[in-house]
Amino acid sequence: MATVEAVAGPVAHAHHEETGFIRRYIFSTDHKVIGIQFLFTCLFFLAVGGLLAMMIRWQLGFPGKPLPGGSGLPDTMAPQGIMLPEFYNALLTMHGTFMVFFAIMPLLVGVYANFLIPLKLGAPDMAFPRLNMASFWVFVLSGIVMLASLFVEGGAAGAGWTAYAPLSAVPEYTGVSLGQQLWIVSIILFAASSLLGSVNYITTVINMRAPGMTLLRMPLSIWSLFITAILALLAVPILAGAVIMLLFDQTIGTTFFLPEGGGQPLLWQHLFWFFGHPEVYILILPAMGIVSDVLANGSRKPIFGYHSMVFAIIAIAFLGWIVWGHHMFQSGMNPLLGTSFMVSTMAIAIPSAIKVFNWLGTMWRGNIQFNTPMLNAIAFVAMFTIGGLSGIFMASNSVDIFIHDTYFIVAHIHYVLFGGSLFAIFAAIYFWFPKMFGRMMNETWGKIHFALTFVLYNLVFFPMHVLGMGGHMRRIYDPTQYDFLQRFQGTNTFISISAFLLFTAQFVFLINFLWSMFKGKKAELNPWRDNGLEWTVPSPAPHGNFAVTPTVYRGPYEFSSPLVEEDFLPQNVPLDGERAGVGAEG
Amino acid sequence: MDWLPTAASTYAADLDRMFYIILVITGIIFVGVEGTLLYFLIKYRGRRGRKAEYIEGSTRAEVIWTVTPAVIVLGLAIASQGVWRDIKDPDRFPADAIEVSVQASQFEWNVTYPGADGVFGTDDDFTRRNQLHVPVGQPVVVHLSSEDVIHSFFVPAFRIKQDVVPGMNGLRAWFEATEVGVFELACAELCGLGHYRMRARVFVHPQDEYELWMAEQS
Amino acid sequence: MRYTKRSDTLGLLLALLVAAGCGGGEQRAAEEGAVGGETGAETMASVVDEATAATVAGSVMFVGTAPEATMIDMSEESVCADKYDAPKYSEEVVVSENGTLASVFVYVKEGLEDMTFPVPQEPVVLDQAGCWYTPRVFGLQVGQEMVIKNSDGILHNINAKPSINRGFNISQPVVMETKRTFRSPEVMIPLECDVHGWMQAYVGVLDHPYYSVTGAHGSFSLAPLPPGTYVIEAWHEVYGTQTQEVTVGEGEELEIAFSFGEPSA
Amino acid sequence: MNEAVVMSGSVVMPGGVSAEPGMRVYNQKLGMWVFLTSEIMFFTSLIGAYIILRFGGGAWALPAVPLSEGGSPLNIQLTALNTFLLICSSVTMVKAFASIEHGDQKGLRLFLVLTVLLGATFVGIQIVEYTVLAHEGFLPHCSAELAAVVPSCHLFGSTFYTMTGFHGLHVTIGVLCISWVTVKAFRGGYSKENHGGVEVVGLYWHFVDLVWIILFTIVYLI
Amino acid sequence: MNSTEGNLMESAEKKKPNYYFIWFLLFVLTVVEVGVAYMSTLPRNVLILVLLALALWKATLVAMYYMHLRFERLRLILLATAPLPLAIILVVVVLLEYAQ
Repeated sequence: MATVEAVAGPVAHAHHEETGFIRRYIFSTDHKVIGIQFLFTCLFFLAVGGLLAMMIRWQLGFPGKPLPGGSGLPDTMAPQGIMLPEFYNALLTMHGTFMVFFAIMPLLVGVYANFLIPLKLGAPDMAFPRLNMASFWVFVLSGIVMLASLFVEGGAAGAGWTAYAPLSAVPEYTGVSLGQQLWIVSIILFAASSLLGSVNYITTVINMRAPGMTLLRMPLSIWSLFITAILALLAVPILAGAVIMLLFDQTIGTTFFLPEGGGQPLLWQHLFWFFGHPEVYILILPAMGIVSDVLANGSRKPIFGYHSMVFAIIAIAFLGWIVWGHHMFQSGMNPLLGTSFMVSTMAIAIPSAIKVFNWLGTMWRGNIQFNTPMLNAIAFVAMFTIGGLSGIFMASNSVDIFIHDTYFIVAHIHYVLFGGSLFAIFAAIYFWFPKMFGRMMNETWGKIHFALTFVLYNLVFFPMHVLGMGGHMRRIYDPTQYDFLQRFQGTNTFISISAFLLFTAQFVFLINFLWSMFKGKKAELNPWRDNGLEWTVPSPAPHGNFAVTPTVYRGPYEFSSPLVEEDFLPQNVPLDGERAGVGAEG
Repeated sequence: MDWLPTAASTYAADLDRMFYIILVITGIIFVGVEGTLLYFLIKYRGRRGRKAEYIEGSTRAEVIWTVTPAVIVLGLAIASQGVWRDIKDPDRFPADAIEVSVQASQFEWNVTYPGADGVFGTDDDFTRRNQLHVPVGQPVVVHLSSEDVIHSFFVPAFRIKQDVVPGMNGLRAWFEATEVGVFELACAELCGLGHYRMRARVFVHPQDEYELWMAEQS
Repeated sequence: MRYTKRSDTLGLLLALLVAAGCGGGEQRAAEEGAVGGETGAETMASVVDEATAATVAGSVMFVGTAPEATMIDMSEESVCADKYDAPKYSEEVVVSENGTLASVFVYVKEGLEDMTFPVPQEPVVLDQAGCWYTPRVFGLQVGQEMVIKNSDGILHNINAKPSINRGFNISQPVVMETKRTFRSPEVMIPLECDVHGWMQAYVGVLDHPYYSVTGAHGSFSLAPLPPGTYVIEAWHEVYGTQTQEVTVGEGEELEIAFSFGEPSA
Repeated sequence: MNEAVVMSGSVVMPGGVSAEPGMRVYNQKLGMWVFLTSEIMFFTSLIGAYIILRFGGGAWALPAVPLSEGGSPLNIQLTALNTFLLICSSVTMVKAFASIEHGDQKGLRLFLVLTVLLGATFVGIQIVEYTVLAHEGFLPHCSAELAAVVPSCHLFGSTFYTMTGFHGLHVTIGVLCISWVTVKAFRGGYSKENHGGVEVVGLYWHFVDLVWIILFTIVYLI
Repeated sequence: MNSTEGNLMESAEKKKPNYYFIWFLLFVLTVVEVGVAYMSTLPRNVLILVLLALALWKATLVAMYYMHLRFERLRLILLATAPLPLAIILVVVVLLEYAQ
């Protein structure tokens, strides 16, 4: 311990200049402040997305019953509180959009890429702090536009978050015109924000690493965020281009996706999923990285097979570009292509398996600490396994014929994005909260929140597999319309009730979060006894991060190293005979 | 297990078998992984003063758990491929099939029958709305077309699903019913506010009854 | 289609401004359904002197043999099928025994340009019962409320496809009512239910009250008309339109006749 | 951070330590390259859509065939001139960079001004081109008369205006940026040691030129 | 530090190409392109190939000399060209799809 203190040294605010509240907390260029701004914004959008989901679940659990408090909604949404099908479509569209673009993705990339990259690499800030700030404010703007689209005449976009043309391209087909256009505008703004972010992250990781921080000494969280940034950098512009064409089809009469003008509806799907599948990995890779860090720390053991973990991240990222067709098996695409896409898709199971087994390997013979971050990280491994395995059903093109567009898919994506990404996000929030706010989150309430979430979450989403196996189509407003789905109404109601409870349980987190910000136990320098550079600066980390640029001597996972008697060995602590750059490769 | 709906077409059984094969394999892996996880959590739970073993990895182990999944998924891919081609490969469509044409539009399925002469475009064609009548034990090829947006032709009992894309000619799907009865045809691709009501009934008749029905239509 | 698209692009820009100060959209959504109230209503309504008012009345004859109605198969929708004890037949062409044609929309097309009329307060009710629109053909004044009722309790959607007015496509999943108005005169606006392909209605929107739909006896009457010269048009969903120019003096009661029919083979 | 260091490429951290060697170019330049890769993907979506719609679809209006016979309505001569202008602007841009590399301020200013002028002219000519085409009825949604003679006219219009339009937008932005750099140059903002701005904006400008080279060939000539 | 400084400067000091020559080359190629485009005697697919080849040649010239890729380190070149395979994958696969 002593050594660590010595290195950290006294808190010297090298770059700290006295600035006004606005420059400091609103239009700040400090990557940490921006990260925290992202955190609050995204948690808000997460809540919005959750609320929309609750309304969806109400309709499915109790079809045709007036929504509690729904009478407050305008007649264009829910007259006398009874949801209209077009409003239901808007709900599912907006739920997907908010969760994917405004909650999960920015929660991982916006928050943790911003907060962690400079801190973990020993940089004073991002390469382009002003661009970084711009990225956040453009994101806020796009979020506002998306929110506004819920209230405009004709209602919000109702063509699903995948906005399949021609449904999304011709106002006459949905009765929605302005809502869909605002959706597109918002996505374009989002793309701009994401682009600014990615350029920043990539440049910073390549150019701003502290001496000794070789690529193969970077924590897996940074590796995954780096790869993710590359994916976003190259995938999101494809979406931008696609939605621009969609916007033109809507407004100035182009016919990219409209058969009556010679266009190709499938072209939209190709473009969308060529972006969409890398996007899926944008949503899960950072979670994997974060979980790797937390698991190693919680097991007090080096990550099992660091190099193959890095390789797996890169492999998944690359394979992500050549599998988009598996979203289109039933789309009328050439069946022979279906085959090749199945093979490449199946291939992704391999690096994914490597990661899961390596996580197990990390815990093997460890000294596992059951703190809240660790619990959430373990849940990630457990849930991601389910999500990954259920993915194999869809990868098999023949089985997909039946389960495509059923609740089996819904279950799968939620096991990956909620059971996967969201648990990782919780882990991250609990883990880095002290570095963000200088206080610990309350462990007891954290564990209560975890237990409730974990149980209820499974009660909500596991039964969806069964619905899917029964052929229950997704995105339908009222399953009771079909005889063959009658038997599932009980299940649907059960899912809905569990969902309401799950939603309620999140207030535990909310309260814990807010309470701990002001009243939480003061955090010391390195509460989790971790090796990362971020733990060598005070909590909360000061402006400019490091008083003295640290020198890195080893990888980030030197837990329980035989060389020292503590069970951790920070990256910046030199041992006898170690000079910068010649430490043992991590 | 009656998790899957009734299987009433020739290839439904193959598809279900494929499903259950994957279910068993993934089930085993699931139990294995989660079991190990639990075991580790208990066995290696943190204790004061104890230090974890310093292990950075094991190439042998990693090779093993790289190759095993690879082999499994490769096997699955090959197995799945056969069923896929039987159902979707246009070259493998049954030759002597009854042909009907289905025009999808918001929010209805219009089924056109070629009539007595079995040729489309002649004046003995007739169209029935949201009713697909087919004989049992005879392959049927459905020509799919859409007037407006993308719909999806989904008959759960037959395990057939095929998107219907506007402007895309020559979209076809085939099935051979093995059970007499009435089944449901659903739209599986979000197609607008009436999507959830875009359903039709598939009447599978015994041969004679089917001929009778055809006769009284024209 | 072009029209809607242009207006949308403008709307888009507008909404972007709105978006900046969020929530502004709420009112826009709330106004929905109450729009059009302003058109014509406020301006001074011209007075028609009952004493001197004239009447144009008459009937619409049908010549030739009426095409036979096709039976509608509602078996898929038991809720509706059960409402009929006899099978339901299509009603495009309904010829009464006295040889007149029903569901013809007769209205004053020209001659009232320089007059304005108050917007009736009582709404016109369009009922959907037994998967059928009643009335199938009807008139409505600009700004006058149209109450769309769903008496079946199963999903109906009302897809209005005007060429001048703003179209709408709304749904009614349960027993409920929705109100709509139109902003500008248009004859005729087709209304369809996409869930039940056979459901079809037509509404004629005018900025004056001089319209009439022929019933079972094929007769119509436009009154009280101020004396003057008018172009009267008769519209039928199958046989199209016919016009006649008429001049009516003070208190005159003019009888005119239209006749539609199958082109004599 | 101070520009001299910027040019040297190795990023200097607080306390004068130089960072772990990365791409060995200064942040702004690396950032621009990263940004350009994203731009490549953006144009891929637009140009890709064009290629797919054209070569995956039906007949297409060919150049060097009179419009009346269903040929391409595009004016190749005019655009060839425009292409030439853009190429010239590229060489002036790179000369501007070369001059300041040797500390030649006058050369820098001269060539920057030339670049701005050439770029602006390109945009101007493109506007003229658009107006003429629109007058002929060649729009994102072709006029009925034109659609009758020109095969898949609507698709042609859609793709043409989207691709060239967004390229034009990029040129316009480029012109603005270069004007800003020019102003800075006249204020003596650049020197032999420190001219990152010129190089970075140059990279963007050459990229825009490069995209046009591709567009000109596949949209106008093929 | 100095060593890095050295390599970095050296890239700048590398003898630069004759920009005017490149410009002339681009100009000539453009003229040739337009000429070829008007030669309707050539079979279409050959014509297309020739034009594409010329366009790529021009593009490469710009990238290599005006954008100085030729004088950059390999890693920067890799970074700059990384998206190209993806672009090709997208277009080729989808075209295959329509070639069914």
